[in-house]
Amino acid sequence: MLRVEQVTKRFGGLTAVDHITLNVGDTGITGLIGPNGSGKTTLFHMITGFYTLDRGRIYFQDRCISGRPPHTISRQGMVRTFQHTRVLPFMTAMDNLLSAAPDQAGERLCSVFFRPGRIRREEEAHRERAKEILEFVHLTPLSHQLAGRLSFGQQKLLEIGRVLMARPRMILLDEPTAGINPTLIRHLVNILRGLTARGIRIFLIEHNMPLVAEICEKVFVMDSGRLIFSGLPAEARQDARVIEAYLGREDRAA
Amino acid sequence: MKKMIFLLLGLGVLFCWSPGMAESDEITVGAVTPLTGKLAVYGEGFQQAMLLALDQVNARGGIHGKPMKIAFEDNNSTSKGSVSAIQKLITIHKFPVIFGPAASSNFLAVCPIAQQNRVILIGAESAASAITRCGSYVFRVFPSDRLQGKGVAELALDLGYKEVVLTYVNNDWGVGLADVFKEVFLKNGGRLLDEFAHDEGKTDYRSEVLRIKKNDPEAVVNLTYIKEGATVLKQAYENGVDVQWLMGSASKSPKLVALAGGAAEGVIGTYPTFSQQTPQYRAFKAAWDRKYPGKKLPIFGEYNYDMVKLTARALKAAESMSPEDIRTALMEVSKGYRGVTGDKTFDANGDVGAAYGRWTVKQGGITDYP
Amino acid sequence: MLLEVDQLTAGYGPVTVLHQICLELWDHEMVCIIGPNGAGKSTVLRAVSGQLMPRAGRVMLEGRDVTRQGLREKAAKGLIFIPQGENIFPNLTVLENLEMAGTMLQDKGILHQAVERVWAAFPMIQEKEHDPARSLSGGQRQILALSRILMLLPRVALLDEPSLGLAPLVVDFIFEEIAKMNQTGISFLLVEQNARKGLFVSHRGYVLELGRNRLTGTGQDLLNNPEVQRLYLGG
Amino acid sequence: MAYYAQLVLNGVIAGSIYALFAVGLTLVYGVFRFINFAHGELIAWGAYLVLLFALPPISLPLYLALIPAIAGTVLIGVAQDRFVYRHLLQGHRITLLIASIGVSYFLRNTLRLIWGSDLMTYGIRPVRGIQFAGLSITPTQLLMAGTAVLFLVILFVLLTRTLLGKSLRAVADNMELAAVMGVPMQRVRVTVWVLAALFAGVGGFLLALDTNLEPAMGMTNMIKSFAAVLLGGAGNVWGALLGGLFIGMAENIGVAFFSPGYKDFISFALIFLLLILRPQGIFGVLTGMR
Amino acid sequence: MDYLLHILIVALIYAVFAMSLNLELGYAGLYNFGHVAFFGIGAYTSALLSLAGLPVPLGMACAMVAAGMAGALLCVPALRLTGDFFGIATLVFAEMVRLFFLNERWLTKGPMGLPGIPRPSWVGTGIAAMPMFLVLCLLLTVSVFLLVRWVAVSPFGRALKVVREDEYVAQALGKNVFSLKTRAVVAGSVLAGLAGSLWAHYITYISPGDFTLNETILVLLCVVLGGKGTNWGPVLGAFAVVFFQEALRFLPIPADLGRLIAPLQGMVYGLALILIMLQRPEGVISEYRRSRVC
Repeated sequence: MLRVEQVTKRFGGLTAVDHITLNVGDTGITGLIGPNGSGKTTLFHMITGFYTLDRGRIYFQDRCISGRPPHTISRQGMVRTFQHTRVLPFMTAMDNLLSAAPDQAGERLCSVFFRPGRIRREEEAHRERAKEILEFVHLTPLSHQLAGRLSFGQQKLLEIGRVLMARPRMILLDEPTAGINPTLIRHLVNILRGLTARGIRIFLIEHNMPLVAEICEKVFVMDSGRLIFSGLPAEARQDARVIEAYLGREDRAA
Repeated sequence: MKKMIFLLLGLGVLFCWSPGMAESDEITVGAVTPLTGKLAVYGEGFQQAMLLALDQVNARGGIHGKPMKIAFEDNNSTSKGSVSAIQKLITIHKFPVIFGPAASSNFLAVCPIAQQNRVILIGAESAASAITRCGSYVFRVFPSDRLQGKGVAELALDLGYKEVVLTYVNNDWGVGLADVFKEVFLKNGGRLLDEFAHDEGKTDYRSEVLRIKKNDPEAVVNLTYIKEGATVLKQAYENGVDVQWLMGSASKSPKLVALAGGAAEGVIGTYPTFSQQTPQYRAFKAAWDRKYPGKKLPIFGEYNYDMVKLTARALKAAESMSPEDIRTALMEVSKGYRGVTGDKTFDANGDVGAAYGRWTVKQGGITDYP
Repeated sequence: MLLEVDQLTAGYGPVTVLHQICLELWDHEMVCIIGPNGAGKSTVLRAVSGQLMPRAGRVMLEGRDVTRQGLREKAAKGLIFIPQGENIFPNLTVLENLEMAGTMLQDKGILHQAVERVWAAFPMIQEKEHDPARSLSGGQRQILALSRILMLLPRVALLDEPSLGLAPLVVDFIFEEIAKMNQTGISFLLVEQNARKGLFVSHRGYVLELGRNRLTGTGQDLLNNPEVQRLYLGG
Repeated sequence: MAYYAQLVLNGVIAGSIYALFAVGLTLVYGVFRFINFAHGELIAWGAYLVLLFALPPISLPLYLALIPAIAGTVLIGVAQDRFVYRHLLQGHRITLLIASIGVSYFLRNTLRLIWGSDLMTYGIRPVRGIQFAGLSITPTQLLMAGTAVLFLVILFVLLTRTLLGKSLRAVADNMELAAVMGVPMQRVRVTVWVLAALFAGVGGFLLALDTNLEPAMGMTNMIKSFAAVLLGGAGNVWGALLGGLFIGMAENIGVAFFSPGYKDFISFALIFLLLILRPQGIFGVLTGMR
Repeated sequence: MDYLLHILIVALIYAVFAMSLNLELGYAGLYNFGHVAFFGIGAYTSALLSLAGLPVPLGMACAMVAAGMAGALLCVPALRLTGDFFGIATLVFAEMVRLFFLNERWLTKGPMGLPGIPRPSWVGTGIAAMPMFLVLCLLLTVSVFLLVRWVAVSPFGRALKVVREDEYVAQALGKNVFSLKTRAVVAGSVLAGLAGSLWAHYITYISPGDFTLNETILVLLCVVLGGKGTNWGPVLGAFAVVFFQEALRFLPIPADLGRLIAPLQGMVYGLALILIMLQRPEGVISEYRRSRVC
């Protein structure tokens, strides 16, 4: 579904992402792991169009998306979250969701004035969907609360709900479990599983290794901007290069 | 929110409580005067001259025994402020006569309002020729630009300057005057080496001065205000531009010399003149010195003085305090009226004629040019 | 005991990152904090150094409570913090960077001596004395950042990920230098992602997981502990 | 030819004053990351305070009046920070900008309240310019250029030779790290305001000495200095110097080709173009301060 | 009574002006400090066209179109800037527009200004026109108010808020940020053009001096005082500011102290801006008040 080919990004003298080639989406949940500063988030930024590429191409559903602005990539069905939760704090949870509905006629100023009926119907439908999603992420009682007043974990859920609202084919999650408690993590895992059951592909950056091992069918491991491993999570644990990337080199340390 | 409501209420109370309403035992006229903003420099002088005339009117028994008063309303030197001010004077106080604001742009903004409300508007220092067409309720005791522009052109030609550089302040007064000057000057065989406007209120005119210097003229016609004029003169002097400066009436002020110092020496200008030998002028000067000892005569002070005196005369002569009657009386009493600034007979458009005199700066003082 | 961290709780905004962390650091000791990403390692150093005010718990330096003291006060008492990543001033020259590092030294003479110490230890950055620090290589930048320890000669240095973004050979060099400084009597509390490396040079180690103490022990013990590997890689 | 040379010379001198103002703007921007709209009012206050101390009842000679006047300007600069900006630094930069517009409006009108809107002057007699190779320059202009150079040199020495100056650059470079290293932040921020106000005050005095005083004198000059700041790259002191010179020359030479009514238009258009062509360059803060 | 009508008309025109700025500043988070430029463009377009003999309503429509086009023109370069730099660029743009009015005498008569701008024929002329003009202003203000509110609660308004709150999120959610902002600025400019043309036809005389930075500050004050991002805020702010200005006329101030009023007024405005920023950056009416209750 998502193909990344020979992608490179440099910041000054530092090569943050170095000739990465990977293929995501033939399985439900794919993980991207690696130590701090290995270029995972940079890669995400490039896939979603927030960073330009120095080299390489990216294909999504066999269409080249590299060089496209973020909003067109998002409209093609690849929606992301951010490393630090970014809900819209001064809008209600409901509005947070509604604003994510894709391709709204009401966002064109002309239709606001000239096709009010259609917009009302459309809004109605979005509202219904938003209610379902709120139910799905267990936020229904908070739908009219300002998003900024939700707890950290609730904001995470809201963010995932917002991504869902956009009717994605693939979602990119940047550290979805960072900073939330174990109960909520279980809840989140269930939600993610539910999504894959609906056929939505998930590509996530995650540091919680047991979790990655549990839910990911495939992982990519990055270190210093390079792809050092791709395969099953269980294999990754055995892989010398991965261990080295995480723990340091055996020969020097022993 | 509560605070806001209180604030609004407070404002409302202030608003409804309007002091100085015209009471029957005194006769009040309104005045829109630039007490703030960029023309405030002149506004205070206008006000003092008007108050001087008022004192004299009241000392002689006012209007049929009732004292005359002037209600000053500030216009912040803007047209917007002028409109607000005159609206207040007309509709709250219902004054039949209003002295209009200085600067033609402000005057032009208010004159349709006065005309439509049938309230008499009198200007003491607005020169734009467009004012002539303002309407039957609009008068001015100051001569139109047409006369002054012609005057400067004649001055230049009389002094033998056929080729000059023309510069003028980039506002209504400067542009209007410059247009008339150009018309007359060119028609009579003059030639402009260069012509450009300079911005109002700047402090650095060096590049403009250099532009003058480049053309190396014998004379420069500089139609501008005091501040701008003084700065241009000073910076021209510093840059070694030695030309004959020809200026208009708006620069004729001791303040020009104070600001420009020696650089103002030798400037020749025109101004709508009136003899300073007349008894009217001497009386005015003496009265001024008594009331404001040590203060120099303000620019256009005489016109403001005349305006008030003439108005008082008309109020006395009017059959009633309705604007129509006052208007008739005004036309009547102005016939052959000789004020400090000469003959103030209104023509059909409410304009007055004028003789133009010439002034010059000599040894740090402003005197008549022989 | 030189430094004792007792039941430290800290976080940012609504998020609590550290939950009742306890640490000890003895004289001349080098202690390494390891743990997977998001374990709160850097936050420990921020909270101990005074950059981040802890919500609860105590920080004791040489038996005195310094929990509520700021960076400057703690630095004056001999506890300094070297943050990770952008830890030099790129537009200042190398020398000026050192002067800033020694900004707490009141006396010009002492400052001069301190700079001399750095030059003696790291001649390679002396060569670039008057170049802007942005022209240094990654390893040189890290050395420049570490020079602060040499200048101030503190009792305790808190060091956050000195190996971040460096090539393996350079990492070895940096750790050698840290070990040398340790031998002169400076105690180190080190946060390291490169667990083997960190534990190898350290006397003892603490393993954090999700903001809580998980394991502790000597470097060797932890290195051989399968639990550590599990923490990092799951399974 | 001499005409254009003279325009360039005048431009250079006007530009050196713009540079003085631009340095202050750039310092504040470099450390606090906001555009202090009220910088112009420091310029005007500097000039007017000299007048206050030079006129009766105090009647100090100009050069002596300068001392308390500059002290007063510095006080205003520090007070701006103390009473307004400090409380807003945590918030949005726009809040700061609006607040600084408010401060600017407040200070300018206070000036009007005290001295009126009228043009004022120190009453220096006009002197013939010194003629040199067909160029003319007045002693005041010489003094302006000289003072500007002197102050910029002093700034250079301060920023590169003193610990305080280096701390200032360090804070501009990386505020968090500077705090970790124990750089006295309070002293640095006060220093920034003192320097900004000092340069604005001295520049304002020179400007008034050369021309006249009026309440809006700071406003127009501040906008032009901002053009200089952008031209040189925000935060770059030497860039600000070059930018100031360029703006000064551009608007002076422009008069030869355009109507003088468009004099300000030239620098405004330049700002507009620069903002649009180099929006990235704006963030090159304090680079090349050496 | 006409005086009260006058104040009401001015306040209504300012309310339209403030609402147009609020569309950009409150909803889209664009700090346009040069909004007076569009007010001026509207005023001049309408005045010039109706002086040339075009019916007034047609002139007003053209004014809105012209202001909108100018807004679009400004967007192309300026929207690449963020936050305060956008503010400075717009501020500079407004000054450039004013200098254009001042210097292009063939078109605008420069500093002479344009006198005798006609009022709509059905409104009538002279003193009788005032109540009718008030009705016109009231009608337009109410329509603009409803229009802005309609837009604000529409998905378009919601999308603008997303852009204001977090541009990155907006992009990640498939919003074309540039296009949304452009539409906000164009819509704001069109309404500012309407306010400007109303102004021109009301005052019947305009000159470049009417469109300075002071006007921008005044309308900015209206918006932030009333409460940005709210429907009623700008209207309330406009009325408060206009009434405050006029109320000053009634203070019994001795004639020789008269020159102190304008600076004092300016000081109050400046201080108001500072205090609002310090104490209540969201203005008198808070956008979030209602949600805070629940």
